[in-house]
Amino acid sequence: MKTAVIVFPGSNCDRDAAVALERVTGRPAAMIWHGDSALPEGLDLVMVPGGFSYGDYLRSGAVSARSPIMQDLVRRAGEGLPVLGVCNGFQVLTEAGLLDGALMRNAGLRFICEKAPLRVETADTRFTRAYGDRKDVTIPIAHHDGNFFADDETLDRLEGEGQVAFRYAANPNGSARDIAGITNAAGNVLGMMPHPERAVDPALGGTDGLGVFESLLGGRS
Amino acid sequence: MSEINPRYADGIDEQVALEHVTAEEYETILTELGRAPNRVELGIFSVMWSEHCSYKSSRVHLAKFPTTGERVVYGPGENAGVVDIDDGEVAVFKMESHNHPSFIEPYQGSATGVGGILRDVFTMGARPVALMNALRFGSPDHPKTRQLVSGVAAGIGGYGNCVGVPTVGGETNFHPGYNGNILVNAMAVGLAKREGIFTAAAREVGYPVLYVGAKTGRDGIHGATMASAEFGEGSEEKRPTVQVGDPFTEKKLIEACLELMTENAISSIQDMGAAGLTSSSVEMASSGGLGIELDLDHVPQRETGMTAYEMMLSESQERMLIILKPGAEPVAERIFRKWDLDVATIGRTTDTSRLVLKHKGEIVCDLPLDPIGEKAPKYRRPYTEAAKPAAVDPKSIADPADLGAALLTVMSSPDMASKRWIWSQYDRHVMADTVASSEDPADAAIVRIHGRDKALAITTDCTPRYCFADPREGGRQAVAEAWRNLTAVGADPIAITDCLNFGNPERPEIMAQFVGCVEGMAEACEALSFPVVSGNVSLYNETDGKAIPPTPAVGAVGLIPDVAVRAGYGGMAEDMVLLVVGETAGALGASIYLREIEGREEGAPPPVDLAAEKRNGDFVRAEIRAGRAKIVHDLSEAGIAGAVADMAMASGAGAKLAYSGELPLAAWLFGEDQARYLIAADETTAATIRENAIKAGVPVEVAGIAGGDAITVNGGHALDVTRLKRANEAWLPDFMAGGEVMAAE
Amino acid sequence: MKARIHVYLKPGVLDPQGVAVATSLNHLGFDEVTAARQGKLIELDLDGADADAAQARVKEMCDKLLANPVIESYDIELSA
Amino acid sequence: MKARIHVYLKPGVLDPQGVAVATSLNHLGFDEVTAARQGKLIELDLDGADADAAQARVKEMCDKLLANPVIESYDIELSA
Ligand SMILES: Nc1ncnc2c1ncn2[C@@H]1O[C@H](COP(=O)(O)OP(=O)(O)O)[C@@H](O)[C@H]1O
Ligand SMILES: [Mg+2]
Repeated sequence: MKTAVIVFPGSNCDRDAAVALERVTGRPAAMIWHGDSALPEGLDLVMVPGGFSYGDYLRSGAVSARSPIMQDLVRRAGEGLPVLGVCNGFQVLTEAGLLDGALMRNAGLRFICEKAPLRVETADTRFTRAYGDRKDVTIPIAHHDGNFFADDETLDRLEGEGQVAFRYAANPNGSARDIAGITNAAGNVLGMMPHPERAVDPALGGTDGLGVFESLLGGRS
Repeated sequence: MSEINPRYADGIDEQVALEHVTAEEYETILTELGRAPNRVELGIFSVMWSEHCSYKSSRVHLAKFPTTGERVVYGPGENAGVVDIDDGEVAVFKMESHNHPSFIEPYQGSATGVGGILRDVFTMGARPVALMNALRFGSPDHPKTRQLVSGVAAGIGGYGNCVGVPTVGGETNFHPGYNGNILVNAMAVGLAKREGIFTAAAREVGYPVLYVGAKTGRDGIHGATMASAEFGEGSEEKRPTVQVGDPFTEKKLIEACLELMTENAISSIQDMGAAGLTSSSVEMASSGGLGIELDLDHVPQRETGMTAYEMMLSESQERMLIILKPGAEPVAERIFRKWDLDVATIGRTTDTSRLVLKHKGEIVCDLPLDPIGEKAPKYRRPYTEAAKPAAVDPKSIADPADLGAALLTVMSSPDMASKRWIWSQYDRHVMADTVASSEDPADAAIVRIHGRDKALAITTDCTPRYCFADPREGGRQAVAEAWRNLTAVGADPIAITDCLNFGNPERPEIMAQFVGCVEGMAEACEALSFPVVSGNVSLYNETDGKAIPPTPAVGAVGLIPDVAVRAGYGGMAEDMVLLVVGETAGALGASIYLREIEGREEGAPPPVDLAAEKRNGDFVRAEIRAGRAKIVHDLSEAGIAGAVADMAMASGAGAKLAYSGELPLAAWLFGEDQARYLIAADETTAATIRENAIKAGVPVEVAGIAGGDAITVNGGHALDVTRLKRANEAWLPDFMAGGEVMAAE
Repeated sequence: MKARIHVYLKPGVLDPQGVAVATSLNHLGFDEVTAARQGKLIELDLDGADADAAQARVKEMCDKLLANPVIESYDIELSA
Repeated sequence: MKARIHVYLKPGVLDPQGVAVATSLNHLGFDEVTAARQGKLIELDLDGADADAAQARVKEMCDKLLANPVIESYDIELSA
């Protein structure tokens, strides 16, 4: 499986993402600079990593969403290329219009770094199928702007179409309807605030994030 | 009196001179120069001879620290200490204070403190991999405390999280002694290849001097200059003294510098910290025995009309000075442009041993470097040691009716309560190598070396109560506890950095605290083969003649050869035996128990027996390495009771403590005797550990058995673990919710 | 020319910062505060002197970058 | 009554957000933007109808909570 990680100035989970991808796929991920204009051909997954791209200035993800590589990413996502945005990556994908809603300041106004118990809301996506019957997983969160917002109509649609991939078991940040991660309508783009790439190594306390990557490989965890 | 005439030049008069340096120092300048300094030159002397840059009150005492050792690659004198961690790799670390700025503006002050200490580490070619922070706030009752806690935590998190370096641990105390002067000490740890280390000393003549990073503004220009006539035009508003940090620029600066470091382009490199362009250029040139010439017109500037004085004294953040190898300019420019950072060649090295500055075609400064650096003032300030307080006789302390209630009170007191409210704002896991951090039951943070099985153990420690009661003993204890913390997770302690926070050294009783602590630390470092490789001194932490408690914070680093073989204090389970390693004498002087339960802050601190410390620690480490001791906690504040409470809360299990010796129960439970550890192990393993201890001549005692839902003592005094945990977790959030606190940025 | 842009959260979008401001002010004894909202103030220095053209360009900047239409609205004031 | 408060960084204080906004607008082709500054916009709903009294109270709110006098300045607009 051929994967790539987009690197913005201020990305800081890019290496973590690459390590996780290599661990799961056995192949190093290509690191793609935000200023490039095109993604390589033949990719099976693009990951938009966490961090503070452009310092989160103005709005989290706003400036990165307008960088050159994103135009190609939007185009390729439209053609069905799987895209996984984690944390800041989720923010970038909403700002780029690939996913619905917006991520606002946490309701408690503070940065939160905690282990978050989650519910796998639908195992019927290409990012969650490896979880199978497993509903409860714990994946760490670390963000300041993870408070998912969309209007009621959009939320109803997301829920109705099975686009809510993960929910918080104990809402940490005020997200509408406890939403922690959503997919696009076509199901090839997932954005989530929790960091699955931080939960793939038993030595670091937990492997509940593996399912996201294994799902993409087509396996079961 | 000097013969030099005129005594003053460039519009400087006696008053302006005294705003910069002391009368005596001004005479020295006249003598050294043979003429009156101009304003730029006076400004340069003023910052270079400040306590902060020259260490004029502390230098003679810092020399007492042992600074060499088998693993020491670079000790004090570089931007950060460097120690060997095998396989051609080194760990690079240092701790620094940002006390005053954090009191004025807690968010930006603490944020820029983190930024500064990170630069000290990556300047040396190391990728920063961990941050720690040691915080001391005033009394929770003080009206400013809540806002300061909120701002400092948000600032540290705001900077570290954005830069993408995990903040893995630290410590937080509250005491009225810090009401007017909080302490914000930040430590950074980095990793590098041994042959990939960069230093600051200029080596060759005629090499280009490169300025990189953020533009220079009028940030934080020396307070002493505020009243000077140079700022004639312009309002108060034009002169912010607080620097604003830009972690995004810092992140880019880290990546760009580390990238350039792989290009064989850098001759030497230095961050611009306190006194910015002045101290970086002076230090680079003088440590290499060369001179340096800068053309300030080329300095990237954020504001218009900046004077030479302002540029040289600006403390704008996120800037570095690099001496390039000739011809390397294009590669440097390419890399810094790619990262959207300013880059400019602003001068070159010379063989004159002078600092020469040009601005708008004129020479605005021409100073010999020797007097600025080598000949900086060095004071042997007088000191008078206070009488040592008497030891507290454990038998004089009556047992309370309910020890369980006392334990609950102690564990939910401000110093002992969980600091989750603070550290949950820190990204502890970015970089994906954090094995143990604030949330984990371990006495030191553990950060795996990327791609390997080995790991660093990191801790910060200091017990200001002890230092106040007896500086020497307190200094020894701070080092001993740091060493014990590293040992308790199974690490080989390597070396320390420090941040020596004290009051006004011109007062003999304060100077005595400083000298006592330093000498005590030095003794402990010597005895434990635990050298000092870097550090920082922060003096004048006092308000209205009231000094802070002496606070020599110690930051320590150790090596765990195989991260799978380590210890923590979670996982205590039914029927495990609790062993106390080390001798319990019931030392309650200056203890948490005495303060929280008896309302007294008095008595001699626990004595530190360095030989016992070493023997007991080496024993425990060997038991961890042998795979027998897996659940280990060092005994420190609140003694056996505090450690059992921690283990119980981390494990969700109770413990039945039993004691039938001579000491009153409270002294046995809460005494803070040093050189001790608590180990929990199944019965068979515990028996082996016990036998081994006896064979090794290490005191060992069975303190009880794990089990149940409560902590009990001799069958009574039950304290439910769930209740304990709730109270321990609740104090800080409840305190913070008790008043209005705005989002800090 | 200068542009001053106010970026507001749309009605119906929960504003945690605004809520915190109101609560904190009430705590401090400012009981007359019944609600608060927090938005952004962006000031731009612009080359060129044609106000109409500038208005159109700044609107484009807002739509493309400065405001997120999912949650925010904005207004623009130009001055010489 | 309503109060609209603009909170600015004082001149000379580094404004990383403003710099990022200007750079990003330039990248997007808005070359006419020569500088940007970012501040806060706070809107308050207030009980009571006396504008002078309100002005004084809102000033007190700014000094006590809404602006950080070390790095920020502010202005206040009241409307009915
Ligand atoms: N308390 C101390 N113990 C050991 N070394 C110290 C101590 N204080 C300062 N040093 C050393 O003195 C040098 C100068 O320190 P400092 O001015 O704080 O560094 P920087 O210029 O990077 O801010 C450093 O090498 C530092 O490690
Ligand atoms: Mg330095």
